[in-house]
This record gives sequence, structure tokens and C-alpha cells, in this order.
Amino acid sequence: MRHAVTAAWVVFLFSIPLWMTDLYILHILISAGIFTIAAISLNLLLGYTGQLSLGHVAFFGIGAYTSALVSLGFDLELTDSYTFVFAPWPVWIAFIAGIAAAGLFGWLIGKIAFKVRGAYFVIVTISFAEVVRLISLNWVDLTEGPMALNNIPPFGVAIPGLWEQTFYQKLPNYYLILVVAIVCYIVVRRLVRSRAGRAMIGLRENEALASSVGVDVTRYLVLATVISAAMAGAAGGLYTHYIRIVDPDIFLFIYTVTMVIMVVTGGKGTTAGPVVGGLLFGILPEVLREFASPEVQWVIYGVFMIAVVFFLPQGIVPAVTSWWKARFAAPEGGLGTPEGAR
Amino acid sequence: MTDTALSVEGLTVHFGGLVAVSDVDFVVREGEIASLIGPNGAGKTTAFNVITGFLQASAGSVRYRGASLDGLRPNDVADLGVVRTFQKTSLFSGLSVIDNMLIGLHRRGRGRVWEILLALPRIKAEERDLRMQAAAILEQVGLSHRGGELASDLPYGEQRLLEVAIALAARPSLLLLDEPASGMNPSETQDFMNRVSAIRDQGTTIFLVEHDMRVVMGISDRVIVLNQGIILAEGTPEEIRRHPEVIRAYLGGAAADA
Amino acid sequence: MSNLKRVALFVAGIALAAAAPIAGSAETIKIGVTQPLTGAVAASGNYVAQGAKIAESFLNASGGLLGKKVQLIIEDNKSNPKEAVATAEKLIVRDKVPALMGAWSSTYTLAVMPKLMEYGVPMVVETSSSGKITTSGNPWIFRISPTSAMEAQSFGTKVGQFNIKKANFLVVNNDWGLGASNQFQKMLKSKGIAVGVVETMDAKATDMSAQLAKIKAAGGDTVFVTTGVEQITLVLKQMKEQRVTQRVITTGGSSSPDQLIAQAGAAAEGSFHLLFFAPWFPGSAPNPEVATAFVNEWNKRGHNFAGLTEGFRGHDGIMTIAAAIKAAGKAEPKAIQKALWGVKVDGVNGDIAFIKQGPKGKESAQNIPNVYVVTIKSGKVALP
Amino acid sequence: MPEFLQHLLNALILGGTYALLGIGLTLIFGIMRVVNFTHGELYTFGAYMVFFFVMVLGVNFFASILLAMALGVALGALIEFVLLRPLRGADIDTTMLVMIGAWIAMQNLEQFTWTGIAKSIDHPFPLDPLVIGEVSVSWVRVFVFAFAVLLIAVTYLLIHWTRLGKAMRATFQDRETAALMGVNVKGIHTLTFAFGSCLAAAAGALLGPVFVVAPTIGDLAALKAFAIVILGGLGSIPGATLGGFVLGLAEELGAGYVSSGYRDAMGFLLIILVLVFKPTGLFAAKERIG
Repeated sequence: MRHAVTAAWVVFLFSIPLWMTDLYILHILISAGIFTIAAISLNLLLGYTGQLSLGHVAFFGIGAYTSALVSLGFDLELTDSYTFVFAPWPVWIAFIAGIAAAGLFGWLIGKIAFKVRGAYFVIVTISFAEVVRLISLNWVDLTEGPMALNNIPPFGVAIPGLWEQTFYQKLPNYYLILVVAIVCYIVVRRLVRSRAGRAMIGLRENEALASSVGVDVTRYLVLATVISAAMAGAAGGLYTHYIRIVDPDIFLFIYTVTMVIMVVTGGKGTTAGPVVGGLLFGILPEVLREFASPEVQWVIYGVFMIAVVFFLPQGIVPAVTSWWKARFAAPEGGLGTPEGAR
Repeated sequence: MTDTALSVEGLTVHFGGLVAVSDVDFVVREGEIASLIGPNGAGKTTAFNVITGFLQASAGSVRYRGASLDGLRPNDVADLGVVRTFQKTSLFSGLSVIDNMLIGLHRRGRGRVWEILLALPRIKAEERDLRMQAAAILEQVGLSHRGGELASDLPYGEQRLLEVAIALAARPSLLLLDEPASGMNPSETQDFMNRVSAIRDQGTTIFLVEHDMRVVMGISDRVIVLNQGIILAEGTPEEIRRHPEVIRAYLGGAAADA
Repeated sequence: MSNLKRVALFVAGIALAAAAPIAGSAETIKIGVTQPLTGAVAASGNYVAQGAKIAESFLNASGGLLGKKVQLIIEDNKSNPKEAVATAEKLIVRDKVPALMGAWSSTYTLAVMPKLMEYGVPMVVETSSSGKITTSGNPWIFRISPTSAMEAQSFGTKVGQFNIKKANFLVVNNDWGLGASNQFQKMLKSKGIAVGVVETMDAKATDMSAQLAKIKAAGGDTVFVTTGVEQITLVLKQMKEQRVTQRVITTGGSSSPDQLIAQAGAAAEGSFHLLFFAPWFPGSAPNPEVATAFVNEWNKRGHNFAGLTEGFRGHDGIMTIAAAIKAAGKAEPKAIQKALWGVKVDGVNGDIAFIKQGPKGKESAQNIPNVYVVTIKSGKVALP
Repeated sequence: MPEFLQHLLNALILGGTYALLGIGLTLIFGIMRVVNFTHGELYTFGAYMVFFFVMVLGVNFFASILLAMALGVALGALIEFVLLRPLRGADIDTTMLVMIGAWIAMQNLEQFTWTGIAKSIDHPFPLDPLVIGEVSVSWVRVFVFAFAVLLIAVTYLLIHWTRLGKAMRATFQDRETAALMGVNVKGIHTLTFAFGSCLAAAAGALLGPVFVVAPTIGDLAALKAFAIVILGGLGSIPGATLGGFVLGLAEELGAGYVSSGYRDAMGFLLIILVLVFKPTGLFAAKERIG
């Protein structure tokens, strides 16, 4: 039964471009999909290890910039006589490089996270994102600064010499992002239902106890940060080759806040939560666009976030799940706990 | 039975200018139930914290089965087979009892991250195995019927049992219990003592910090008395009961009652 | 998994709701405008939009285009390149506009450019100054604003009367500021004038004291400033505070001298400003009747007078597109693109016509606009 | 040399207002364990209130600053009462989420009310600067500095010499014990938040006339306040004071001798360095990490 529902859901997602002819709506869905991937990645940190990382957009941006730079190529005048020239690489390799770079920075932040927790960790992560933003803004030789990196090549597939298709259109980008999102969803789902994921949940729930039974706190914090950062980097790479421009504003704190709102609203510490939150807040701005100016929209989001924390602290998914269970009985196995309850 | 399992030598802990534990030596032997007692602030929990890597000693050394525990982190200590419980009830309280157990079984799993992500068959087999082990330990402490419930929903006595079960899941060869019976009613306490003895009989050495003298005197093979950071006395419950300094400093009427 | 099903329903619902109101009327000719109406550079973007609306009503008052009413669809790009892309996407795909005007900053324009290629829609660029825009081989670009190089060149013919020995630069660290600083340095050096320090500032920075201390220490008689009017106000005030006595020349055409007089007061005295329209003297513009009509309508609508130096661009941009639609005889992107190459428009700035720039075969179009210099003398704008 | 002296003077003046910002934030964290993300918005609020009183209503400049501070107190008390009081006992992450929501809502309300166009405020000080030898500084900045130092001094006196201060310190040390000893912890929390907000509004009210007022000025102010309190150690008032001046110096020298583009990055780089090498800040208050 559950498999049937999952399959129906996946088929539905795959069928959308077949009957949805309005490209603009497809564009909205693609953007929402990219942010959903970012939200899924943030959820691993925020929801499962309990680390409120408010610099998550840094990983997204690092993925985007790395992928863009590797696919565009760049040169750096290191000394007057020597210029380092980096030739462009194929987009797929650039995408992987972006994921790796984001993962690497995740490793660094994970190491710091072990030293400082709570309010300190939050501020360190904010600072990290801000430093990265200022570097992207000022290292004009590499990043073009506020002028942004333009004309970033889109993804494409090719059989050498025979056939090639570059993803200028919405359709292939939609499928690409859908596939990546599904992969990320499965990664998080498998992880959190495994020994490794339980170690992360354990250190969220009670770090002292977890370490006393042999959970290596540093290792799992770093692991979670690396995987989370790498997924955020993947989202950044998808973004960069779809929008085909990346500028320092990508590091704005407001995007982290968007991801946090998605996760918290959907239900942190649940696998479906960030998907629900991501789609909701990916699509809502476009629906509201007609009725409310952006500042009014943001006022609504801010108030909404407060309301969720006050009245629905676990988020939509756990609330709906428990309502469903109460109504239709049949408790399920697995990590059948009100996840996120704290 | 007389092999030394845990040995503590010259242990000293300062907090700022305060001396919590001062030049303390003691051993715990393989297969015994040893108790560490003393009035509040005597340094019992501090000693536990040092042994299990939660606190850095100012001086002195701790060895377990020949390996030094100095400077190890709690999870490294657990890897050597030394596992503890905490003075204040300490559970993964937002999770179900069975999930509490599965986290406790962390050390028994072997699955690596890439294997997990690929969902290899051996990971699935391991999961099934871990769940069976969890059920077995719950059975052992008498919590089988609670598996699906939220840990925080359990009555107090069962929460304390669950703590022990979680520690047992980490497969300790030395189990450190920090005031496990505090807050239990007499029948819960009696039941608890039986279970601790049973655990020892299955080959786990037990080192206990406890205030309840019925527990200490009832199950200990040996008792170590700590007072104001130094060892006051050491011996069998019978010897401790009669030790004049212990009676004066600490036990008073309680010893006579027991 | 049941919760996911709910999401599916929700998504489908949204999709249906969004798909409903598409059918537009064929009674109007739509022109898309993307401008920063909110965010960091909102002030200028709003002026341009106001100017564009004046052009719209002028056109409709004289009978519209091809017998149809002209309808501007103005979208807010929120001072953000990503949003600029989103607005272009929306205007082209949803609203099906045959031509665009935008997107103010070079950064936003550069961001939009791949979309023009993708969908084949021409865009008139009204403000952006980066050289890259017309040299990257995008045949859908028609720029009416000057590049920094053109501005520098034009100023070069007048630089003699300023008798500059050594000049410093204080510019905003984006394409606009850095581009201007490069081109003006090049021009100055070619005239044998020394360049001191080149300092940059973030667009949102408010305290320029450190940069000014450096500029003061570097010596020199002139400092070229390129940034928005808010930041120029701060620079002028803080120069006074730190007793930096070098002469200020602002470039880029966004200095709005009236606002400077109002907000910087005496600190603005004696500064010079390069502009692309001098609304104080509409009579001396190349097309006096067009300029006067525009200024009158602007004042009649109660818009901020200080905004005229920006707002005229919106007018000229829309008028350029309108002329092309008229010449093409139909409102289709490809036809408009072709017709734009031949237009001759009497704009507020001057006569608008396009020359070719960029790689052969896919040239972009560039207009050669006029550049004016004004100064602030005893609290009034004057010709130097 | 004169350039260096000028940088030092600028840093000193800047540091005064930074310290003011930092003290307000650190006080709130120390006593309430709340990371106050609305701090920057109270700064913005103070600046806009001065704009409103001076430029719209034509109220006297100095009276406007005092009015802005009073309104800062009121707004702070309101936030505490509506958002934080019901959440007492919730974990720090929960309150952080609520404060982030409040921050977003407040900033955009400001944007909605005043539009995104920057406003400037007239002040009664002469435009010609105060000249001391080779260096100079505007009179309005001298005033801002003096007022900031005065407020810092008042804060110290309040904390160390009044009954209220004693109760605040007791709450800071140990909330439960303070409550047992008869301290009205609820009241202390409201007062603390209102007072911290007042300092933020004061910083905004003072700097508004020096720079310009825009809806987003609070973001950078808040981030800098975070940097300052981390530098000084969360909850430490002397630390925040010194942190303010250290940040002012780092920024000014960084901009002067490294690159003006990285001016605003200095604070964050300092934070990361401090936390890597001395995680509790330069002046660790009674605060364990974790």
C-alpha cells in the first residue's frame, strides 16, 4: 500500500511536464525543486543532528560558484609574470566539483561545530556565510564580484560525435532536478533510518548519553555536515546551470532563512517535512506575487514562522501524520516516533 | 575473580581553586560489584566523569584492563567496554523505547555509510539483527511490553531501567551506575537489585555510586568510601558497616538500620 | 506517505489556479518592463518606471500603435539579478510581450541576456553602462544608454577646462563603478593626467571615512565618484567632515544634483556631475519640444523633480520600442528586432539611432547619447 | 602618520556606538539566554523614529533622540511580552526561530512603511569639523561618541549600583536561585529586554543622522553586534565594550591598510579566529559552551 502511494506520487511528479504546457509554472516548479533539495539538506543538520546552522546558504553558494567557475574556466593573475589559467571543464564534472567543494567546507564547519555549540555555533555559521559572501563580492578577479558570473553553460547530455542535447529548455531541467531531489530524499531517508542516522538523532536528543554508549560525536556531526553541505552544493550547482547566472547575493542570509522556514514549517526531523515546506514556500511567493508586494509577503512569512513555532511546533508533516493516525489507526513501525518532538 | 579490571591512581581533580578529588587510589576487580559511597559532594560523580572521559583529571591516571583511559573521549572509553549511566535520568526522551535501544546498540552495528546509502543486503540483515538484540535486552530488564512507547511516557522506575538497558546494549564489560536506584520505591528497588546481580552473573563487572544503603549493602562485594575528596575506607559491606570512621563521618544510623 | 498525497493535491490545485487567468486580450500591444522597484536601487528604478508610464500615456493619447492601445507590464526585479531573470521569464512566457525594456543595472541586464537569446525577444537597455553588454554577441540587445567608455570619451573633450593634475577614484564595487573607473583612468592617462588611488565601496556601505582618509593622504586635486545618489550624499558630507578638499566629479548620470543640494547642503557646493539629461535647461536639449513636453508632464504628475535625470530613460526606451513596432507593422519579436536597427527617434536625451557593436554576425546595437556636465553653485544647478 | 591618527580617531568614534550595540545584545543574552535577532531592527526603528520626529514632525533634534529611545523601550517590552514570555523554558533554538521570524516581519514592515529609499536626517551641528592638529572629526560624531559613552556609563552604574542591577546580576548568575530569593524574574526579563532594546534604538537614533536611514541598515548592525558579543564572550558587558572598540579598530585599519572591500568582513574573520582558538571569547563570562 505504502509502496503504491509512493509510486503514484513519483509517477505524478514525472508526468507534470507532459500535461503542464505553461512553461512559467514549470519554471516555478523547477525553482521550488531546487530549494526543496536545499531544505532536505538543511533538515539533516537542523532536524536530525539538532544543529541550527544559519550559514547553510554558504554551502549552496559555494556549490553554485564552484560549479560555475569550473564550467566557465577562469584565470587568476597570481604574480605579474604568472597567470594561473583554468580551462573550462564539462558541466557534469563542474557539478561534481561543486558538490565536493561544498562538502569540503562542510567538513571544516563540522570540525568547528564540535568546538562550539548553541548560540556560538549559530553565530559562527552566520559569520561563515557572511565572510564567503564578502569574498565573493570582493575577489573580483575570480568571481567577477557584483558583476556576477554570466552565461554559465547549462547541463547537457551527448553521445560523442552522434547526438547531443543541451538543457536550454525547461523540460530536461525539470527532470534533472526531480531526479536529484529524489536521490537526496532517498539518501536522507536511508541515512536516518540507519545506525549512522540514529547516532545523529542520539546526539540531538542527548549528547552525553549518546557518547557514553560509544557514539563518536565529532565523527557523526562532521559526517552530517559534510553530507548536508554536499547536497546543498548540489542544489547550488543545479541552480547555477539552470538560472545561468550567479552573483554574491546568492549568499544573502534571507535565503538561509527561507530554507529554515521551509524545514521548520514542513516538520524538522521528518523526511517528508522539507519536501512539503520546500514546495509550499517555493510556490507560495509566485501565487502571492499577484496580490502582495514583496515586503508584505515577507511580513506574512515572518509572522507565519512565529505562528508555526507557537501553534504547530513540530511542523505540518508530524501534525498531519498524527491526525491521520488518530483517525485511521494502524500505527506503523520504523522510527515510529513523533520525530522532532523535543 | 581477583584480577584488577579498573585501577585509579593518584586521581586529583580541581575546579578552579576547589579540590573535588584529591590523590585517590582504588581498584575495581573483574566480576565483582563494587560500590563507591560518600556524602554529597564527596567527589563520587566527579570520579565517574573522569573514568568515562567526560572530565579531564588534573593529575593521576585511570587504567582499564591494562589500557590507559587518560585523555580518551567518552566514546573511546565505551569502545574499551566501560559504559556508564547518569545521576539524573538520562534518556533519548523524544524517541520510542526501541529507538533508545537501537542507539544504545550503536557499537554493535558495523554498517558503513556507503553501504547504508546503497542499502546493501547486509545492512538490512544487520538492522534485523539489531532489532532482535534490542528486544532481547528489553526482555532481560523486563521492558518488552514498552517497546513502542515514547521513553518520556514511561513511569520513573522504568525510565531508570531503560537507562541500564541502553548501557547494556553497548555491551559493557564494566558497567558504571550512577545512583541508579534513587527515587525508586522499595519494591522497584528490590527488583532492580535482582536485575543488577543477574547482570553481574552474566559476566559484567559493576561499579556503583549509590545513596541507598540497602542497595549498597545488599549487593556489593566491596565498598569504597569517599569523603571530601579522599578515600576514607575500603572493604566488604560488613567491614564498612563496622568501620568507626565511616560511622562517624557518614553512615551514622543508616548502618544500624541495614 | 499519505501526507505526500496531500502535497500532490495542493500542487495540482496551485497549478490549476495559476493556469486559469492566462488568456490575454489581443486589443493591446504589450511591452514588458523590468526595473528595480524595491531593494537597494529602488529609487532610480521607480523613476525609470514613471518615465516609461509617461511614454505609454503619450503614445495612447496620440492613438496608440497600429490602432491598438499600448500596455506596459512593469515587473519588479527587486534589485537582484536572479529576480531580473525571473521577471524576464515571466514577461516573455506568461505575458507574451514582444519586446522588453530593462533591467537598469548592468548586472541585471547581463543576467537577463541569455533569456533573450533563448526566447528570441529584443530588449532595449535604458541605463546599464557595462561594455560587456554590447560586445558579448547578443543580437537582441539595443542599448540607448552610453557605455562608461563613451561617457569617458565624451568627458575627455571637456577635461581640459578642469585643469586636473592628479585624480583619485572612489567607486561602488560593481560593474558600473569599476567600469567607470577603468575607462576614466584610461582617458585621464591618455591626456597625461596622473591617477592617485582607486578606492571601492560596497553599494550598501554608509561609512566611507577609511577610504576618504586614504584619498586625502594620496593628495591630488580631483576625485571621481561613481555610485548612486544616496552614497554620493554621504561621500560629500564625509569629505567635508574629514576636510578632503579635492574637487568632486560624479560620473554615471545617477547623481541627481537636486537631491544632493537638498540632502548634502553646503557639502555639495562646487561639485560637478556628468548627466545624460539636464532637466533644468530642457530648452537647450537637442529636441527641446520633446524634452519640455516630458518635463511638463513629469511635473504635472507630481513626480519628484530630482528623478528626471533618471526618468527620461524610461520615456526614451519605450518610445524607441514604439517606433520599431510602428515601423515593423506588427508586434512580433523578430520583426521588432529587425525594425529597431532602422529607427530614428527624437528622444529626451537626443536623437536615438543604433550602430553595430560586438562580434560580427551577431552584433548588438548601441546608441550614441549626449553627455552633459553641470555644477552646483550657490545651492543651484548651473552649467559650468 | 596623520592618516594613521585619523584612522585611530575614526575607530574610537565608531567603537563607541559598536560597544553600545554590543552591550544591549550581550545583556539580553546573558540574562535571558535569548539570541536577539530583532536587535538590528530596533536599531533601524530608533533611526526611523528620529527621522520621523525631526524631518516629519519637526521636533527638536535632541528631544527626538530621547523620544526614540523611549519608544525603543516600549517596543522591546512589547516584543518580550508577546513573543518571549510565552516561550520561557523553551530551548534556545525555538526562541531563535521566533526571533528570526520577528526580525523578518519587522524589517519588511519598515520597508513597507518607509519604502526602500534611503532617508537622511538633518542635525543642528555645524558642517565644519572639529580640527585637532592633523586630524579632524565632525561635531555630530563627537556628540554621538559622547552620548554613547554616557549611555555605557549609565549602564554600568545601573548594573552595579542599583537594586535593579543587583537583581539582574542575580538572575544572570542563576535564574532559579534568584527566583527563590524573591527576585521577580519575569519582570527582570521584560526590563532587561526593554533596556537592551533601548540601547539598540539609541545606537540607531545616534547614527541615523550621521549616515542615512534605510530599512536594511539593521542587518549589518545586528551582524556586527553578534561579532562584538562573541569577541567579548556572550554575556560579558566589559567584553562587549572592549569588543566594540576592537571591532571598530579592526574595521578601520582593515579598510585603511588592507582593502576597503573587506571592511565588513573583519568582524566575522575575528569571530572565526577567536572561536577557533578561544571558543568562549576574549572575556569568558560565567558561561559554559554547549
